[in-house]
Amino acid sequence: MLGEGMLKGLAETAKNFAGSFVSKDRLTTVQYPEERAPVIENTRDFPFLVYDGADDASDEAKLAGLRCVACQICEKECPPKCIYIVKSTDKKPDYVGKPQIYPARFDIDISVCMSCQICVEVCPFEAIKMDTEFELSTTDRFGGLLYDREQLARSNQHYHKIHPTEAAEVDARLAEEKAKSEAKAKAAAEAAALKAAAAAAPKPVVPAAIEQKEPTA
Amino acid sequence: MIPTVFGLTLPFLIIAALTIAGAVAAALLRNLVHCALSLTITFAGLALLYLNLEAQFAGFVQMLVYIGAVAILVVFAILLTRGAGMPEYRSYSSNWLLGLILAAATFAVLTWAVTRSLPATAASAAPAVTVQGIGVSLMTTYVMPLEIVAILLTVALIGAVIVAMPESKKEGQQ
Amino acid sequence: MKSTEEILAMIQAALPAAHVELVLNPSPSAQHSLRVAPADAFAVASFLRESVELALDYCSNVTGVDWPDKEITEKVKVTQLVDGEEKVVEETVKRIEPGCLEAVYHLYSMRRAHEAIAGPVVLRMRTVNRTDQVQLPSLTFVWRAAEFQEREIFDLFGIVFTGHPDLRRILMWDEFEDHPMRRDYVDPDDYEYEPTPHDEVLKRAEAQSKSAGVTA
Amino acid sequence: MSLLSQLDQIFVLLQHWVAGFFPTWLQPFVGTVLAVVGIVAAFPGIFAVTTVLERKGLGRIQNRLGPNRVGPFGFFQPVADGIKSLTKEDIVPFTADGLVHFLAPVVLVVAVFLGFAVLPIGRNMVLANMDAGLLFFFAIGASTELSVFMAGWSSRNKYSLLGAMRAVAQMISYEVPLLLSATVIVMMTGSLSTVKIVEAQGGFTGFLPHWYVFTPWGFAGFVLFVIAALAETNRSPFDLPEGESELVAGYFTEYSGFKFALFFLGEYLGMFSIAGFAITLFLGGWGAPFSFLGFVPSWGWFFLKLLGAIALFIWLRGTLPRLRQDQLMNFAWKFMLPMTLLNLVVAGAWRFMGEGILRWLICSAVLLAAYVLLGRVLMRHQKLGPRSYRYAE
Amino acid sequence: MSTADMKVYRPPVIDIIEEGDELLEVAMGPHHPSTHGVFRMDVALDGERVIRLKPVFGYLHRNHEKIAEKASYLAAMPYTDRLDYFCSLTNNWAYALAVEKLAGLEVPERAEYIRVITAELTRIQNHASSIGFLMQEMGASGTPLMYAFRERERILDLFEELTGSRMMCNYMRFGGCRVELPTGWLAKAQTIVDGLPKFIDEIEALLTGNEILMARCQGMGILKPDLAINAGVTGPMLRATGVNYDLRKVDHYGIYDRFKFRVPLGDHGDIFDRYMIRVLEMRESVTILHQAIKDIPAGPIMDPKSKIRGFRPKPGEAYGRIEAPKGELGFYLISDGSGNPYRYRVRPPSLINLTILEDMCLGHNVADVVLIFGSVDIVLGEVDR
Amino acid sequence: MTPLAAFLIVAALVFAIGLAIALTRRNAILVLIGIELMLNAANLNLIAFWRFGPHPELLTGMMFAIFSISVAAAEAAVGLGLVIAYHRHARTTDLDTMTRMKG
Repeated sequence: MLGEGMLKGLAETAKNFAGSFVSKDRLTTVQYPEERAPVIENTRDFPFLVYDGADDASDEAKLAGLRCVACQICEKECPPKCIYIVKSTDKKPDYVGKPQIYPARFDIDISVCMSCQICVEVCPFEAIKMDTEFELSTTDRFGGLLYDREQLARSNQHYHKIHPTEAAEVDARLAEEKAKSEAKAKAAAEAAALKAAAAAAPKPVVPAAIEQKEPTA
Repeated sequence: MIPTVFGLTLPFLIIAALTIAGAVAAALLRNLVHCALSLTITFAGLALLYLNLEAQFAGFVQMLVYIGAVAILVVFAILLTRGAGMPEYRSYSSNWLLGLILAAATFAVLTWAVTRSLPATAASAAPAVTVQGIGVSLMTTYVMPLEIVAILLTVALIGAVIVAMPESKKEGQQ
Repeated sequence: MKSTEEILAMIQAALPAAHVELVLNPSPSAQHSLRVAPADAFAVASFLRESVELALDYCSNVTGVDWPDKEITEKVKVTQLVDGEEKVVEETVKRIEPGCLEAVYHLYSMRRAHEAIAGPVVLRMRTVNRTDQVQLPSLTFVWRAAEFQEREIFDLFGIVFTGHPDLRRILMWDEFEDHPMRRDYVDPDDYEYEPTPHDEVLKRAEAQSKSAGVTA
Repeated sequence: MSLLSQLDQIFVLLQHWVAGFFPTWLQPFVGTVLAVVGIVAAFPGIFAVTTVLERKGLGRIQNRLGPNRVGPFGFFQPVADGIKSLTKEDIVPFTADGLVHFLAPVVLVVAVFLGFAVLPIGRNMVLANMDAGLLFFFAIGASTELSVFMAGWSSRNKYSLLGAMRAVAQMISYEVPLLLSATVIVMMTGSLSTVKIVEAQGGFTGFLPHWYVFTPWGFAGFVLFVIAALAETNRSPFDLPEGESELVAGYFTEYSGFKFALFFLGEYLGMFSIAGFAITLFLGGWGAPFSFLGFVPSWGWFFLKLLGAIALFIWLRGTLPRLRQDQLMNFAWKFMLPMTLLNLVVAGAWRFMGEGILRWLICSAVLLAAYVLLGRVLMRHQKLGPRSYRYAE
Repeated sequence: MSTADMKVYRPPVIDIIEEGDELLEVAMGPHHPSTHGVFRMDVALDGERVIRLKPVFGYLHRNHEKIAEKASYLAAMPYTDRLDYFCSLTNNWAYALAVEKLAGLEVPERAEYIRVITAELTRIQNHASSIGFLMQEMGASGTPLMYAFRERERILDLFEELTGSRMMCNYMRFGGCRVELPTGWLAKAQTIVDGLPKFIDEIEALLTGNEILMARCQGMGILKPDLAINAGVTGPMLRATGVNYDLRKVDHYGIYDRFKFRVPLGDHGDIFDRYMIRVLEMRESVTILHQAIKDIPAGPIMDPKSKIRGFRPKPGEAYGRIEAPKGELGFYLISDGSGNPYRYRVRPPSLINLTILEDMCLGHNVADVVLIFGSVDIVLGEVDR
Repeated sequence: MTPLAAFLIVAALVFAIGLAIALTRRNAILVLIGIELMLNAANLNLIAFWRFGPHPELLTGMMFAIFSISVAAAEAAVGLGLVIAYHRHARTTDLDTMTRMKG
């Protein structure tokens, strides 16, 4: 009570002072541009759109491979309403080959986005995922952080790179779905064929869709 | 070595001018804090004059007591009485003219006396005044005044505290 | 802990003149509430707080709810003179059920907290209508906890609590005019500029600087 | 003259050598100017280094790295800071008292620099070997209060004014124990001259020096002096006048740019000068700590000790929270003042008790008992103490 | 029952200041360094003594309640992170709890354990940083704060690994949690929890015995239990006054009944008690964490009845509350059967704990006001919503 | 070397200004300031006479000045205390309105 409390405190700070030279564990600061904190797999920052295809695909290929079908659920659920989607008027086949609407326009205003991951959760098509890229500063306050389809598109490989466990699960699920839908299509085709055979063979129409389908990455 | 004007050394002239200027400013300025601050200039000038007169100890004491204590006390008093910053509504007393005349007359008389009575004596060689010497004489020749001053200071301290103490007890009794 | 019905019975026994009714809550939470007539609210609230058995000394949450005017479309059979003869005609009538503002108080007991699992006792009061100066009695003197929350309701819903010691806007600035939590609130066109007290401050500063010295 | 003693006197010789180029009647003047230039160059230099060291030291205490971007290990940080503060806009509040607002930092820096005049930095290295040197230092120190008041009052800011009032009250209160704790040394040395005080501590018993801090009254005086010095320089835990959590920045809230830098400089220089005096009075000034280390130049010892004192100040700053105004005053008047007065008595007794272990024991016991008693009474009076807590299952 | 004899806890009435009284009116804030954000206190001082203090809020007001009423139930969840941005996980829990009451959802056992673990970690990091901020207010140049943040950093790393974000976790869902624990997470959490007592010892060695801290904190800003109850003060502030009211013990929400822990109570209700209660609560949280990490069962983490998309509870209302680190955090929801809450109300502990700020500060120094305010432990995101 | 008369004239001037302040200003604190100035002028005279007197080694004048400084400090403290005490009652430091002696 007569200063020994203060002396104890001084001893504690002295210990920390010396300790900061000895143990690296004490210094929690990271010297940012040179050093970086280890990447944690679950980290989320801003959303991107997954496309199936090569990493360095052309813009057209990227857009063609987008899994998004412009269902606008994420747009509706997005808490800060930073997603803007325009549906296409035509359809193109998705990865299982079903003809789907695609987004004619898909903008995310990253400056408004609050990284909540709700778009990812509500997306039934595994088309939007969270990136880990955080160095996004630009000099343009309004336009610079408004990302369009091309800027948002990242390959499935990229997704595998940043969230390996999750991506593997997603791929497995998609493969299963695809297998299911293929089986279904096959069954349908067979049924149609049977039907056609029964109806004295008019040409089958349905399998055309299957032929058109693109290989998944 | 040191340049002189009218037979007065330049440092003396500068210091004297500073001292007088500070005093005049204290008399003329309307803002009380400005008055107090210019007063410190006067005090500092006087301390320097003491040093000029080779009274080192007295000069430092002047600095310590007047700049360090009295000036601060004055400033505090001004702040506590809400005088700070408020230009006085009428800063001069109703019979200011009389006061001024009196002061001028005093100055005239004093100057007349000084110029008339004093022969132009030159100072003798500077005496070796050590602090030890001052201490010794304080404890020998001047021990009685020292004690009286000590008592006076103590009484003044207690008196000032009592005078300035808020009268909380009295209010409590009421 | 007593059920809401029992509490109602207790209130009616103690304050027979008070108008209190039970409002049932159909959701699984089954937190039923008591609607009190504003005139009796203070007496009922004081009773709830002071009653030894209930000891509802802690007002956890105070909030407002806006129930806007509801337009109800009904089909009513009306006898009408059609072509000189009386007929029963079905007619759609639009009736406007007047809306109201409601203040909701969630009460708990701290003194008797550990005796049983206590659901909240919910006390509600309704205003007559939802025009601008609707009034409810303030319960701040029963529960200090209501002080800021009633101010907030005043600010966001526009209920004037009579008897509140310091009823000012709390979240919006003093010059703001509307009540943003009302359901018919419309965002102002230009919310970049709103008058602030700062103009006045500037004016005062200017006036001050004109006089030669300024008070510290 | 041996090389070592030449090294010891290198600055003095340098001064004589440069002054030798001038006519004889100008030499004393030139010598003084050179010494002043030396002080005016050296201490701001130390100030610059200290700011980095302080930030780095605090950083290490707080498990951070501290500044490390500008230059090697961040040691050019003060250069960057200096450029920044020089190029910053100099804001004078609209309603401020312009002249006083401008003069305040200038007065502070000038007054603080004057204090170095009587500080013996090394053997034969003192600007003015005045007979009343210590008195001069305290007289000059008293005038810094005025600049603080000027700054706070002229800003026309309530925080500034509160900070200035606090600062002045605090400085006046702690001047008393500061003076009284230094008086012990004057009593023992019989001189107010700083040079004589250092020389009086020059001897060695065995290899231990005769520093005053190694006596009971000297140690108590040193501790009291350091506490009062912390308060006088507004350092933590007595940094109330500029306590940023209460008064934003206290009396220099409304200062920016160069004037702010001047205040900053003035504060640190004040710290150096007062630390320098603590060293001079209690730690043997420029004397070596052990007899066998006498070969190191005297100024080297002085600066080493100064560095140590600064490190102590930084350490305290990194650890202790701040006192409150009334507690600060209570501490000054109810603890510091009685202790310093008692210390005076003890020192007097020491003088007349003759040699021997007995005086050590008695003096230490008296001081310790008074400390414990006073501390206990004060703590009990304020109902302070450790507490126990109950739990509900 | 007559109301005449009822004890009334009146807010302090502004005295009519006499002409010529030397009052110094200071606006502390909104950009004062010690107001924890943009908060203002209009203080009238007599010398340095406070004779009036009016808190002013709303600088951070964004009408969270209105936003949530316009969004779906799920979309309100990330906004709750931003209420008290130090404790997003407990905010999530309180909201999820209210919705679960409203919709009658059951939470699987494993999810309950995860909730307890994250909530107690949140409590520790909140209390540690609040002590750090308090010391910062006291002028300890940031050392305790930095130690607290060093530890907080480790806990935030855990949160990031689990939820993907350090502060805006958005982790709990109605009827469970969003994602399963990553592999190895529990082991990592265990090592961090094992290190926590050492950290608390360090903080205590640095602070508890410090005479300056005692002088500053003991007997300052005393709050009486009666007033505290009446003013709805909750959390460590209430328990420092000696009222035994911890919702974990009172409401038995979640699975807190299964853990053995004690509720520390203070006797004086001053700043020092608030500080010590926080320290002791951290120690209790560590014991809860040890038990929870040991006992956590395997199983699902979501109620199968709950839906992510198109969640529409039946009409009705519910009030759910939990013991958040700062006090009782409640959510009051009214559903009209649509996908958005009809009424969504947050009962912010920070705001209501400020009700008695003036009562505590009157007669004290400016310096004490800063401390008393710091000891309340508020976050402006929650006060202003 | 500066002659004695110069010091004495400076002292006389300071004294006169102090007197003028004391007599013409209305504020009680300023009047105290004026009195301080007069005291200082006297001190200057004392020291000047000591320095130019026949026996400077006897320290008489300087001692007188030092005592005078200490007494002046006491005077200032008490005087300002009185002013503050009066101000607390009457809320004024204006000498023209200071007419009551009772609190």
